[in-house]
Amino acid sequence: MHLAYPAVLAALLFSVGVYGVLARRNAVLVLMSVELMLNAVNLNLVAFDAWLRDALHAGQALTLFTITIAAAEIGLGLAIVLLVFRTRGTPDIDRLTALGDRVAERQNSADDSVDASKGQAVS
Amino acid sequence: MNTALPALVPALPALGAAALFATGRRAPRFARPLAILPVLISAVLALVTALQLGTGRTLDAATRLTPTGGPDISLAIHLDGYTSLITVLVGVVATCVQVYSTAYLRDDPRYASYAALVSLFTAAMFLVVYSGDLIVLLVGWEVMGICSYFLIGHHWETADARSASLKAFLVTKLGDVPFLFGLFLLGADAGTFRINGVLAAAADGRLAHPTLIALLLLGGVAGKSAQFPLHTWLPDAMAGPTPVSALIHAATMVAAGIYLVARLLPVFLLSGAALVVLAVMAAVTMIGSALCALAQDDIKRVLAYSTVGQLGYMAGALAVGDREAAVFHLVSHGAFKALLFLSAGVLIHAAHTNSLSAMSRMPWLAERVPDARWTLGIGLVALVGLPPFSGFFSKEAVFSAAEHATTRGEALTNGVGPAAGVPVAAGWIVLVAALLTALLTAAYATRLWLLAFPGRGAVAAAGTVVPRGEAAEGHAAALADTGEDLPVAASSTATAPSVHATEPAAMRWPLWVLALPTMVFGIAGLRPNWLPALLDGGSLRPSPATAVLGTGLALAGVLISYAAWRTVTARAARARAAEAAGAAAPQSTDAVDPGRALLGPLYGPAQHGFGVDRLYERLFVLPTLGAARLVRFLDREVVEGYVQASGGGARLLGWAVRRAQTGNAQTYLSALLAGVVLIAVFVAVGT
Amino acid sequence: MNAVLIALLVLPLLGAALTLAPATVFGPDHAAQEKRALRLGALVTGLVLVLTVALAAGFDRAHSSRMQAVTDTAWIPAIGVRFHLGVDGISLPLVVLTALLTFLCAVYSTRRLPDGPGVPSARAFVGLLLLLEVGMLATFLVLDLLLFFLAFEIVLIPMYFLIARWGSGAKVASANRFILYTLLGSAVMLLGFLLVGLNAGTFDMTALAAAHGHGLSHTTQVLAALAIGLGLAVKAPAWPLHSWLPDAHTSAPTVGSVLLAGVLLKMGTYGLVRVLLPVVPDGTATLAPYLGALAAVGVVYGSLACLALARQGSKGDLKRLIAYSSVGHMGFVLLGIASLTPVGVNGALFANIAHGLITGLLFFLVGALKDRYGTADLDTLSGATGAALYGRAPRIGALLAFAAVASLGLPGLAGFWGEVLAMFGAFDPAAGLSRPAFVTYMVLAGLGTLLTAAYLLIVVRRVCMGDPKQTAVVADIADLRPYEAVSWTPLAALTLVAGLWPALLLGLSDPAVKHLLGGG
Amino acid sequence: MNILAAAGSLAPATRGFLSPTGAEIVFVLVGLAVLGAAVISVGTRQLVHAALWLVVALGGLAIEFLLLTAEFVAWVQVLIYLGSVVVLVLFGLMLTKAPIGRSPDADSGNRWVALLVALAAAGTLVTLVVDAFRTSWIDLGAGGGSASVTGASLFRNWVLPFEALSVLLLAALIGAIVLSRSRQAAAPKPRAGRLRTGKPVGAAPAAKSPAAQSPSSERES
Repeated sequence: MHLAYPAVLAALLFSVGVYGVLARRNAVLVLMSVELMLNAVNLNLVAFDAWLRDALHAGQALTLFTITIAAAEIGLGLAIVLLVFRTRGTPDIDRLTALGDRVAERQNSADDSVDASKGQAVS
Repeated sequence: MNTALPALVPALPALGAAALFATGRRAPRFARPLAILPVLISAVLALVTALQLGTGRTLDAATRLTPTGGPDISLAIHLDGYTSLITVLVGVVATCVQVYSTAYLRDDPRYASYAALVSLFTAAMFLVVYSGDLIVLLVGWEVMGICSYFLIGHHWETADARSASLKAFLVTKLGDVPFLFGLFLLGADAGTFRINGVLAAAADGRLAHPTLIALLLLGGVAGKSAQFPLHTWLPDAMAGPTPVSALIHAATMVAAGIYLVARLLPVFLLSGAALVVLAVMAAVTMIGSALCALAQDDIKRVLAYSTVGQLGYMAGALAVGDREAAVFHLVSHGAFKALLFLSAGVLIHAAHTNSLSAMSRMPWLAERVPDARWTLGIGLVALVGLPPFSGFFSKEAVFSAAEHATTRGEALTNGVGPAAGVPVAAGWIVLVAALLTALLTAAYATRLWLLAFPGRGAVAAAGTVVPRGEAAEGHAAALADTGEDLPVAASSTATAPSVHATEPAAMRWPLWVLALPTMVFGIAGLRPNWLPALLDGGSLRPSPATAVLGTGLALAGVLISYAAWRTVTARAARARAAEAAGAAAPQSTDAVDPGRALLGPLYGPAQHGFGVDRLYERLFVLPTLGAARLVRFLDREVVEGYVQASGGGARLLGWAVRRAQTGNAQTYLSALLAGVVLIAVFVAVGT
Repeated sequence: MNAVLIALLVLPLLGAALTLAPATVFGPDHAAQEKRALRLGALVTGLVLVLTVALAAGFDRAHSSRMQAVTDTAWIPAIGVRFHLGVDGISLPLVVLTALLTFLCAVYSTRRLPDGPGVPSARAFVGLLLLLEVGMLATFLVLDLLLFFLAFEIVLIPMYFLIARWGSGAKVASANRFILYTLLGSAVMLLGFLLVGLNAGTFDMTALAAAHGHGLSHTTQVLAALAIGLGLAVKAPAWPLHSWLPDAHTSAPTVGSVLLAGVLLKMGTYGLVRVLLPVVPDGTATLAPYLGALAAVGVVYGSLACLALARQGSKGDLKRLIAYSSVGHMGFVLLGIASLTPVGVNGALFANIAHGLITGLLFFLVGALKDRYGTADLDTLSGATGAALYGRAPRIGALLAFAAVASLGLPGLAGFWGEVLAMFGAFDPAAGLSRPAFVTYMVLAGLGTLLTAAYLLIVVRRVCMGDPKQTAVVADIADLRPYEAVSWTPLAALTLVAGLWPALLLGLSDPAVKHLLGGG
Repeated sequence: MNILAAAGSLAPATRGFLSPTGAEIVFVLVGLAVLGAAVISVGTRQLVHAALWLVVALGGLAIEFLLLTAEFVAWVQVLIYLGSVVVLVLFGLMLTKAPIGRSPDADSGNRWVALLVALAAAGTLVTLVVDAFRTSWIDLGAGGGSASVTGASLFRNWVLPFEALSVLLLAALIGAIVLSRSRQAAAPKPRAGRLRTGKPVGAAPAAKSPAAQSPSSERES
């Protein structure tokens, strides 16, 4: 079999995962997209393991690794999402902007009016 | 003949000036000797140097003043006939002026600084005449300018002295800027600033563009010698004390320009165009200033315009290539014009007013100052150019030079340059203008005489007489309106002018010292023929045709002016008689002025110098002030704007970066991944 | 001899360090401390002056193009920075001028220190003054690019505090503007130095000058010339980059103004001559016409700005006017340098020293007037007809007239030779520079001299002349005080001596400039 | 499985894209299915459907593993991913009260940028991969993926890493438990209020008096 097929498929799958992570509003869906990305990686690992005919079968061992870690990660991820849901009341990511510079936005509008009038270098 | 003597001549007055500046305030009683002695000794030394040099010899000596990276500048001395003649003139006039000033400004608080500045001026004039290096000449040239600025502004309490001094310096400085560029051109082409080097380069034809050089030098000469475009400062410079006008604005500083052109005549002879420009400039100056002199009421302004006119004569002589005639007229004019100014000073000192119309109402003035009356007469006769005084011979020399130049190849260049170099047009322009000016000069000279010393009969007819006693008290009023130059401090204690209280000796005998050369210089110079030998050897004897024509015109001028004066006084007498009978309104008192009758419609503009001042005001002063306002705006708005904008720009940048902190994790991640992809692409493409 | 140079730097540093000592060291009570601190300042600066005069006396005038009294030890070997001091025909006059001006300022401030609310102690003043002197002397003595930059920066801090704490008017704002503007400029200059140093492999000025730009490609030379030129143009205010100068001078104290105008501006032009001309000659040749254009415009712009300030009713401040006149005069210096000819550069260096002396004197006089009248505003000072200083304080009036006349470039005084040689240099620029452009710059500069004469004489008319009967702002003002006479007469005397005997300076700088331009 | 491998090795010379073997065709078809499922799972508005489409995608992937003769890994994939992970996700959806029906705002405002980045990443990766592995072929015949072979290699040289893995799993387990505890200790204060009234903790409140009502409802949220 031509190695390009699994490689291309993995790449596309990975990109779909990326889209999912960046575009989805709900945190759980983001975690699902992460799963997709991990699976793309697994496909690559297996394909290359088969291509290199590795004696150690490192590819497949690593795939097992990723699968277990993915499981652990999804467990923890969901725990965190639950916690967020319980405290913020919403799992949506784009409402969780506590670290943003919101304070700055309010002050900016105040600054702009002052700047226009004074125009003096900050002394 | 060692060079110690000529080196001392400029040095002594300079040291005198330094001493005066130092001790002026602390030991005023040393002021007088410190003022007179140095200039007297240097005058004697100048005479000795001249005699030692003898005729027909030149002496050159130089030591390097400083390296410049290009042509060196050297302290050089160049002695020849011209320097001898002019240094003696300067020495004599400067000594007379210093002596005269001791009496004229006897109780002026700032006499010490005045005397110091006059000595410094004399030193600068000596430096200009003796210097063999153009840049050192420029040093003397501009030190004279600054001394004239300070001296004109001596009475800085009065408003017009303040503005006249500023105007004098700025107009001469305006002339000096192109003058400096002319020196650069000369220095660059000749490879040195030494005058001999420059003249040698002119002879070998190494000067790339002589016309440009000549015109640039003419700029400086016009400024310094008050020729047509830049003459407006001289009449206003009369705001300075009279001895200053006698020394600086009659004999020496204004002559420096003529001396320089005479010294560099070979350069001027290389370009016909420059000579024509000089001729036109001289002609316009002569005629314009003569007309203005006819219409002035202030005696000093009449003499100032007369000086501008006589300088026009010298410039005309140079335009036709005869520097001998120019310097001959320069020396004789120096003598009789200084005489005129000093006697006018005595007149003003006695009458406490400058204005001629006021003097015309003071019949007692004649006996009050007999010396001044005689010397003023001698001076005016020399000015008009009637034989046998020096004025006649020097003016005839100019006429004959002009007449020779009217036919091609005949110009009297006396071997200085190619006779054909002088264009015929220059000859005709100078000749016609000179003759016309001779007529006008005679007219205003006679007018001055008639107004200054009215005969008994004429005054009675003219009307109100200013009694002698009243003159003393009324002088304050006269002083105020005519800006009279008497020192303010000395005003109140003038003694009631009685008949026998003539002027102090110190003001009288310099007049006679100066009257001597005015009368004798012409004859003495030409009879034993030592003057031409001293100069370039060309014969300065008046040619019969121009002599007759010139003298005739002069006499005509005198008669015309006298006739006009008679008719005017007769008409005033009739009007007086009618008014006594109560029929007509009282006539204005100054109807006696013949000038108004002669000039007619020209009287108004002539009185104000034909509006040249207003023209310059509009052409140069207003645009400069406008530019200044524009620069002030530019600086506050545009250049400042960039600085403020850079501050604002930095803050704007900060604000923009701040907006990127949206708080949404996904935007950060997108930016991160976009960056990764870009880097991957660059790495893939780059390698 | 090289010990003298090190002593020149170490002495003021020790003095400055001494002022950090606790106040009690200086005396029991506040007044005694102040007096003793100021006397320490005068003593140290006096000693430095004596050292510089000794250096000048020992200087071998015949070989003034060779670096003398050289100390050359490695300092930061990692980046090849060497502690390299030396003095030649170009830097010697500037070193002596710096020492003289600082000493005169110290003497002047022993009796006339700006006091008032919130003004720190005299000890701090003396400390900053000595630190300033270290920076200034180091700039002229150092022969290593990075050390030059270091000295260039040391000067800014004390001057900032002098303006911000001892100044008057909007002192903090103008001090900020001064330090930010100059820092930005010198940051760009540092980039230029690094570009040159890294490409040429060494930061040593003498080595770079000897190479005369061989190791550097044309583009690096142009870039380096641009960067270094920009930084230095900010310091010697070239026309568009000058807007920090008027504010700094208006609010600086008298002593600050004298040193700012007398020495700090020279560091910029000295940098142009010492670094730009020999190290990146091709780059400078390409930039010379633009530098010449900026200089010519600077001359006319400066004088027109002064004319606008000098006129009646324009509420012009006298110190601001003198600051703009410095922009005009430095325009001549830059024009001389831009001509790249020995004549031009000699003229530029001479004008540097002359401007230092004359503008130093002018700022002293204006400072004294400001102390006496309480304001430097020309309109309040002169009223309708003028302040009649000739009558009220004749000696100060005479000195002001002398300084104004020297400043307008009267031949026979120091101001003339610099300007005339700079214009003569521009009249006939180096090969490869466009002659018509430089001749127009010369004509503009000539017009500038006329405008300079105009505004200076207007100032003399409005300050020195005037109707004595006009009611004055302050009834009777004291004439020249002894300490003022002591600190001003050297400047007037030197202006006269340099004017009458220009070979005193040109003899020194001519061989050095020919060596610098000729290269090799 | 080895027949296929042998067939693969027999005709090495005539390989090329244009003559795909059977396995490749199946691989591509299943790949397309997986890709489609993934796109739908990422794009759909209904959250639960997204999870279910994820199942389809992962299942397809398991088939791909089989095609790549990685038999053991395929089953592990099915077992763990399909079995536990997706179930966990579904639980997650339910616990966070995700809307059952079509929810309009499934995608955040950032989606166009996300699409752009994803496409750019896809483009780059695909060109890179195709360019790098155009001439490389997998020799499927080796049959290396069977449980016995994988098991042998795992227990021969991958024992230690797996032990470490087990520790990691334990940590994850404890972490998940700690995180998702419903904060009993967090609400002692209101309960203290009840103690003063003397009623035993947790007794079923027979009479719903307002005072009692507020603490209990508080306990539930």
